[in-house]
Amino acid sequence: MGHIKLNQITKSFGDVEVIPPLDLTIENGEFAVFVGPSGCGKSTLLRLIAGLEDVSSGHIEIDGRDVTDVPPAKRGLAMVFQSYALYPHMSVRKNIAFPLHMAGMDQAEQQRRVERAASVLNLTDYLDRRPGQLSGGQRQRVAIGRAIVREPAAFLFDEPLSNLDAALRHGMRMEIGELHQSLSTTMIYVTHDQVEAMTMADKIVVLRAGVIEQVGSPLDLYREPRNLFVAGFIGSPTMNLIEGDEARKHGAHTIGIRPEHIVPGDPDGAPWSGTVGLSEHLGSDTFLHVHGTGLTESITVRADGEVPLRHGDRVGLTPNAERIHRFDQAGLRIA
Amino acid sequence: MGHIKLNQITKSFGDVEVIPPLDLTIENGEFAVFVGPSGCGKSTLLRLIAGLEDVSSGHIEIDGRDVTDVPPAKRGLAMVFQSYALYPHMSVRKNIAFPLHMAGMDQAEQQRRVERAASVLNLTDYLDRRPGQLSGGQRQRVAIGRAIVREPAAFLFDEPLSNLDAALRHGMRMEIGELHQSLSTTMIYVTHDQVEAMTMADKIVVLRAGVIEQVGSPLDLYREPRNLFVAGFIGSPTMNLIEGDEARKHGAHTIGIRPEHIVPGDPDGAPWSGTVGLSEHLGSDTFLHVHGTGLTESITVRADGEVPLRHGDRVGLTPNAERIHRFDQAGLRIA
Amino acid sequence: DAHATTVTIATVNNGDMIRMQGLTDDFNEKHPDITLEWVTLEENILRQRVTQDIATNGGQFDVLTIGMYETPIWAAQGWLVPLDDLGEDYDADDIIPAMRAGLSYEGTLYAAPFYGESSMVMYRTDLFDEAGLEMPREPTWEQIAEFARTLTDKDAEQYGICLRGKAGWGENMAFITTVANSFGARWFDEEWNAQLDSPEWLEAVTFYNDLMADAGPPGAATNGFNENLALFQQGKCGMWIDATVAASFVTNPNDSEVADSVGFALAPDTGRGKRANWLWAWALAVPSGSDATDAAKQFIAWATSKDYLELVASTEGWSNVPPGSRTSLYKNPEYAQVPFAEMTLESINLADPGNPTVDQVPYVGIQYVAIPEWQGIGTSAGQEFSNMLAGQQTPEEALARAQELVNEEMEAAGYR
Amino acid sequence: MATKASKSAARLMMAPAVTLLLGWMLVPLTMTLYFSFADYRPLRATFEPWIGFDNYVRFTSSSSFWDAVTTTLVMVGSILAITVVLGILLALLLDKPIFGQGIVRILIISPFFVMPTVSALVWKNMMMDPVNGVFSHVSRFLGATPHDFLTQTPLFSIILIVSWQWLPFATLILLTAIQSLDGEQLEAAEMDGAPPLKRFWHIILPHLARAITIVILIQTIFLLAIFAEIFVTTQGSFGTRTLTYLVFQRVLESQNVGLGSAGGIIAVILANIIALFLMRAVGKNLDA
Amino acid sequence: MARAVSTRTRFAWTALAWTIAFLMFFPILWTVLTSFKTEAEAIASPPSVVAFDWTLENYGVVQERSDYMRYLWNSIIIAGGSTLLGIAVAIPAAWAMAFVPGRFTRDILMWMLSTKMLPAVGVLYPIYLICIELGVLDNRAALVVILMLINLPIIVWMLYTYFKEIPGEILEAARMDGANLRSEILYVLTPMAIPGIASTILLNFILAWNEAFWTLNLTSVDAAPLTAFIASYSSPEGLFFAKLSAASTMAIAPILILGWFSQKQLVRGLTFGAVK
Ligand SMILES: Nc1ncnc2c1ncn2[C@@H]1O[C@H](COP(=O)(O)OP(=O)(O)OP(=O)(O)O)[C@@H](O)[C@H]1O
Ligand SMILES: Nc1ncnc2c1ncn2[C@@H]1O[C@H](COP(=O)(O)OP(=O)(O)OP(=O)(O)O)[C@@H](O)[C@H]1O
Ligand SMILES: [Mg+2]
Ligand SMILES: [Mg+2]
Repeated sequence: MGHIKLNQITKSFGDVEVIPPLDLTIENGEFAVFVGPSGCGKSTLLRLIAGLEDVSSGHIEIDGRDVTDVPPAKRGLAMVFQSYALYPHMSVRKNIAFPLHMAGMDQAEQQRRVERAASVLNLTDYLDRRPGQLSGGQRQRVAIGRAIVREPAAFLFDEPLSNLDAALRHGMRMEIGELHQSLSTTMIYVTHDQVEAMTMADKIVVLRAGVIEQVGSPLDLYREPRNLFVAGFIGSPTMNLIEGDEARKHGAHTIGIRPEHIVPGDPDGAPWSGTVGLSEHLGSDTFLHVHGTGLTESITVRADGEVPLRHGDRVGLTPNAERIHRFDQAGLRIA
Repeated sequence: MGHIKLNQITKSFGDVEVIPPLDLTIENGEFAVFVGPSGCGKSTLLRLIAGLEDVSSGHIEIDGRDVTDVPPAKRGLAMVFQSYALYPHMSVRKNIAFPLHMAGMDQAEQQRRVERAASVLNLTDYLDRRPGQLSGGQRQRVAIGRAIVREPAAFLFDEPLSNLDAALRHGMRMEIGELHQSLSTTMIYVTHDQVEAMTMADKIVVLRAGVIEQVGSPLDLYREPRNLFVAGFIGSPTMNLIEGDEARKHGAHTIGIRPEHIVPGDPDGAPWSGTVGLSEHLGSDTFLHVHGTGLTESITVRADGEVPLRHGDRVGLTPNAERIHRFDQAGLRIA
Repeated sequence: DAHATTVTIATVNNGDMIRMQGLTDDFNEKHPDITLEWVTLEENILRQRVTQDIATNGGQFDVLTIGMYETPIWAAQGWLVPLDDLGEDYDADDIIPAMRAGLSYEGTLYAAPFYGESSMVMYRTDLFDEAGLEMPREPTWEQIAEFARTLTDKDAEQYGICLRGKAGWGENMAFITTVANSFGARWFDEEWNAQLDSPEWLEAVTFYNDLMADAGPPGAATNGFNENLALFQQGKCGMWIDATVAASFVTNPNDSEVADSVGFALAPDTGRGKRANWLWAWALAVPSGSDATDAAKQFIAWATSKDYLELVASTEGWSNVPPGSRTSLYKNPEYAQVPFAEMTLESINLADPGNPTVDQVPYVGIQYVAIPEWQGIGTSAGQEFSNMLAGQQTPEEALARAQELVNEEMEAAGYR
Repeated sequence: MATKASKSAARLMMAPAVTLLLGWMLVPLTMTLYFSFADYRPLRATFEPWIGFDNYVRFTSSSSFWDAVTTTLVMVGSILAITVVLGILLALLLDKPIFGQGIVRILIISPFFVMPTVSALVWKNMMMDPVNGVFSHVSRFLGATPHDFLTQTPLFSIILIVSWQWLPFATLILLTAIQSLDGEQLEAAEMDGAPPLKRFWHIILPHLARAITIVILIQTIFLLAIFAEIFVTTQGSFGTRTLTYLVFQRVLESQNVGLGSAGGIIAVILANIIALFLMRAVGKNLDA
Repeated sequence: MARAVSTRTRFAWTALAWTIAFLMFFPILWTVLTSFKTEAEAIASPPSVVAFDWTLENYGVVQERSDYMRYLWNSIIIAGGSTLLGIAVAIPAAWAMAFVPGRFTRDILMWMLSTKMLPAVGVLYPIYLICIELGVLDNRAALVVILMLINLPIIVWMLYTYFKEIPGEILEAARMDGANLRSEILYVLTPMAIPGIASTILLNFILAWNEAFWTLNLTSVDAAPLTAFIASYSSPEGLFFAKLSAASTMAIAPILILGWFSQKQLVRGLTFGAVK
């Protein structure tokens, strides 16, 4: 259960068309991630699926049923909000039980389900606390708990980790991943965090201004971005983009090469060379910002943590030719 | 100017001793970073130096002068707060001029200094805006501007970037680094972000529960953590720590090996082997969580982005023997 | 001295006082060195303010507007300045004797009457003619009740009689006490025992209550003098028994819709020897805490003089002259033409504060008892009767509770 | 912040406010306390400094005392109930999309600006007057006999007047509270299958708890002191005599300062008992 | 809930809201209308709503009887003075409570609020005697002080809740920037809290303006504000509805207009930080 199909849906706020006609299918059990710059319509799309906004035109099907006019509660979906939207005056137990209570389920069964959800989410010890007494990660889990007790056809997440700090984010990311594996329920996940998108998704949907730029698996997007936008958006640090003569040499208007696909070395005999500007030593890696290559203002290169280069050193750069991406005038990938 | 010396200082809140007696010297012109887990006393230490809190005992010297009882305004230090603490009702110009105004400097000189600071920080176009009309990064710069106009003996930063998003954080990190190079004033910087600590510091001070665990350059800490705590704290993902037989083989109670120092490969002939649990594909790298090695629950390995291993595959692991860290029973490094 | 002296006058917001305020130019002309400041307040607020101030010797006011009730009590405390020296041409002997007696303490005048009043019946001649009724000069309560019931037509908002019902010692208690007097009831026997449990009281109060229920306007329990005046002026009341001063208002065509059809009769009785009319004066007095005693006296002399009466007559007409204070006014042939002049004087002369009711009493005062506790007693009891009129309790209950309240108060005051 | 210097500065900064209020409380209260044990009746020129607890005994044993306490509680309680309940409903209404919301808000808040004396006068004369009041015009228009508010339903009438004055206050505070509710919470509840009524009951109402306590606390402070409304309309008759009004009658009408002062002290004690409960509640809600 | 609301529902809510708003406002509206009628029209039954001869006569009569401007001026001085004085005393206290909280801060705050429970009638006698002693009966300055004391708890409380919302870091920043306590409060805290201070001022101005017990009992001439003005209009004799309406309108108009214009500010002030 949990096959979601969007059919030529559009959404306008007043005169502004936020989503132009859009088709998308999310398969049963899939983990789909929506990414894109701020304001591109990720949340709007999610809310359309949830039923929290009405579509302006088009149809939404869930498991073959047209739910375009069905109210949110009846679509069988569960949503985890960015602010968690926990009920501050209810205990964790009550929060999790709330959807069951609303469905009129009997007390014993409610308790059973809450306990089970709590044990899955490691919340058993906190059931009698109020949300205000929990840490960010725990709140996040309560929000998820409230979603899973309903055994929904699909989960919708709107940037659920963006309020957490880096370490916690990492942990929660893994937890959600594991949850998906154990429940194998369809999940739709909105984020603007690359790492989240790359590590969690079965399928990434890249949006720009309401338009789908590319849909595919994380590695597809990494390896074969369909256009400049996707190329620049996926990967960290971002791909180096080079125009002009060097690009023309490769028969393209623009070429792109990721920092990790350039090897620094002796300036002599290397195809490109320049001087090291800032170098960031992380221990495990060093990011070199190389200036004066004549290609573009600065080329970022990922080098070994122990690389002996320092500010001002001359360095030669050898791109991995197989990993050069070529784009035409319109920014589309040249196959 | 900007030699700071803490002499057996302690700080208690009520009955709780947050900082036990502590000695620390920060040299003139140094970029010192305080890191440590949340609640370890980083901010408290900084505020003691600033004079925003009284020390419970001990002495603070700045440039040889005992400032223990000197009010904050007279210590000649400038501070940049986590929330920026800009004055929302004043224009950027007034914000930056405020310390000069308080010092009773004449208008013309104030203007001159503000203009100069603004041009250093690329704020010239925004001088007449209010903080509310600025982006996060710009606000950050105003806060720094307010600090630099005073030409203080030292700058104190309390997690100044933690409110910014990843991309902006990266940019501001570089800017502060450049600022330090151009002003070469002493800076003390509190963060709990590893990357910031590693890339910016001349000297990192690792704190735990108010106690200094290690002081040293970033690469010193990365290469030679003095104890298990520092080993686990520095580096991302964290070092794998292995106890038991394998450790004893190396003549230690615990050995540590970082994910980037383990090479995955054919299980046959490799010293260690296990099955791949979760694998996180970032494109540029893949983090493998290998289970069932018999060493510890899970070993994290950094592999190439293109590594063909998936969930459930058998994998052999070859640690780089030179990079194995050894610790004794008490958790201290064995040289 | 050369400086202008300021005289602060606390006064009540009724028509005569407000008229006086309008005529101060005359005073200013005669006394350029005296500035008058007016503090005009609603009666209840005035009383509270003035009492508070004089009891604490606050000295906020130089001239107080007080009544016949307060004057002897305050004078006894030495709080008032004697007014026996208001000048040669003041002619204190011209003051109507009943008034003068009521405003004196131990023979000395302590407050000069601005106007005086008794109470009488005012009735609508047109309605009486229409209904074929005739009002005698000296009606009995029985007749009044019969007229009232006849004239009542509630659907047409026509009410036979309007009487005071609003709680307050100067409101409903003033009226009810006069009814009680005419039924032969008294507040206290000679040992200061409250007499509200007497059959006379029950008879009087029951009579009043039934009459108002049958022939009174709605909301009678909150109607005081002013409310009834408005009702009468609008033509909603067939009869109204109240202060004689009202006569000039109800016959004033500017304010009254029934000005040309008002008749007057003496307050009713039951044949037991006392008529239900009271005696009251609004008078001006100088508190002993005043720092402008002389100027204050000059003002009082002006405001209560014969000249002032002429002044009003010349600007507003004779019917608007403050009545009831001077004998000479009633001797004035021009004033005699005012329709209610004679009836007013006669009512005043009928009143005898020393012998308010049929039996002997230890107190002075017709519609009040001139002891300091009266304000408290009167108001508390007034509330009981007001509640009764509002239908919240029976006359028996109201009297029983009033009796209890009064005894409590008297005991505390050390009378028994 | 917590340096020695700032702590001593803080003490200095609080000093004026604390000293002034302490003086304002202590001096009159001490005098009132002193009077309450005295037989002090200025009109009789009586001043006997110590008569023990006589005044207290007399004040509390008089039948009017308990009536007054009951009246006070009924009046304050009803006004609170009315303003809070209607305030919530009105706030919910104003939270809806409405044309001309600004004007609606201005109209609704207006009664709050009207001084109590004027509002009592206006209601008594312009609205409730059984002959000339608007209500009587309306009931005559409808063919009914005019209701005489102030005598037939005196307590209700005063409650109505005061509620009219305070409803805007409650409404506005509650409206701000409603608007501060995180929209995502309501959406979450909607996703969880809660229909509008249940959303109100389970989400909105608990969210309002804090605002409601504030409304109750502030209003209670002012409602316990209601005076002008009673003075102008019923003068305390027909069972509308509150404790405050009773004290007024004792002190000012009867000029029995001793007895009135005893009443005043009793009123202070009762008010503080009520306040204590409220402050507890608010204190808790302010921390949460 | 950004789902489109149908225009019909919107009209329904609008109609309901306007009806209620009209009913709430009606007594005031009716009073204002009546003030322009003649006394006879004021009691006409059935009453005419607008189709009467509009007249200013009542205002003339009221003005002739009492010098409105003097009362108005006193109201402004007393309400304004007490509010400003209160603010001046309250700001330092609220600063201390909000930024240097001690163990007893909450108790002090609650105690302050509890002084408002002192029934005024109970302490009238002592206050009156004190005023006589000090010779400040009918004195504007005395009333300013007394009303200030009455409203001080509310002012402190409101400012405290506003100040608490200001991050302490900003004050610390000022301190680091070399500001002493005075500059810190003058240049940083006060300007930042201006919206809060403004609404506190407004609310307390209204409360002081409408305070009717002390202003009536402690004044006679020099210091009498509008509350005393209106006290001479309740139930005078004769027909008085129109004149009463005119006087009432004059008494409430200034504050009503002020309230309307500052409504937004005030609403914030009314919330006492009760809601975030
Ligand atoms: N209720 C609304 N009324 C008008 N415009 C809206 C509304 N909600 C969203 N928009 C607009 O629609 C566009 C898409 O908004 P949306 O919230 O879906 O973006 P997003 O991709 O989720 O961005 P972010 O990453 O910042 O959350 C934005 O331009 C936004 O301004
Ligand atoms: N004013 C205070 N009163 C009591 N305890 C305090 C106070 N300020 C800090 N502490 C305690 O002192 C310890 C150190 O706090 P501090 O703020 O210095 O930590 P930190 O290292 O800055 O943490 P974070 O990374 O979360 O900012 C914490 O346990 C904290 O609870
Ligand atoms: Mg979004
Ligand atoms: Mg910190």
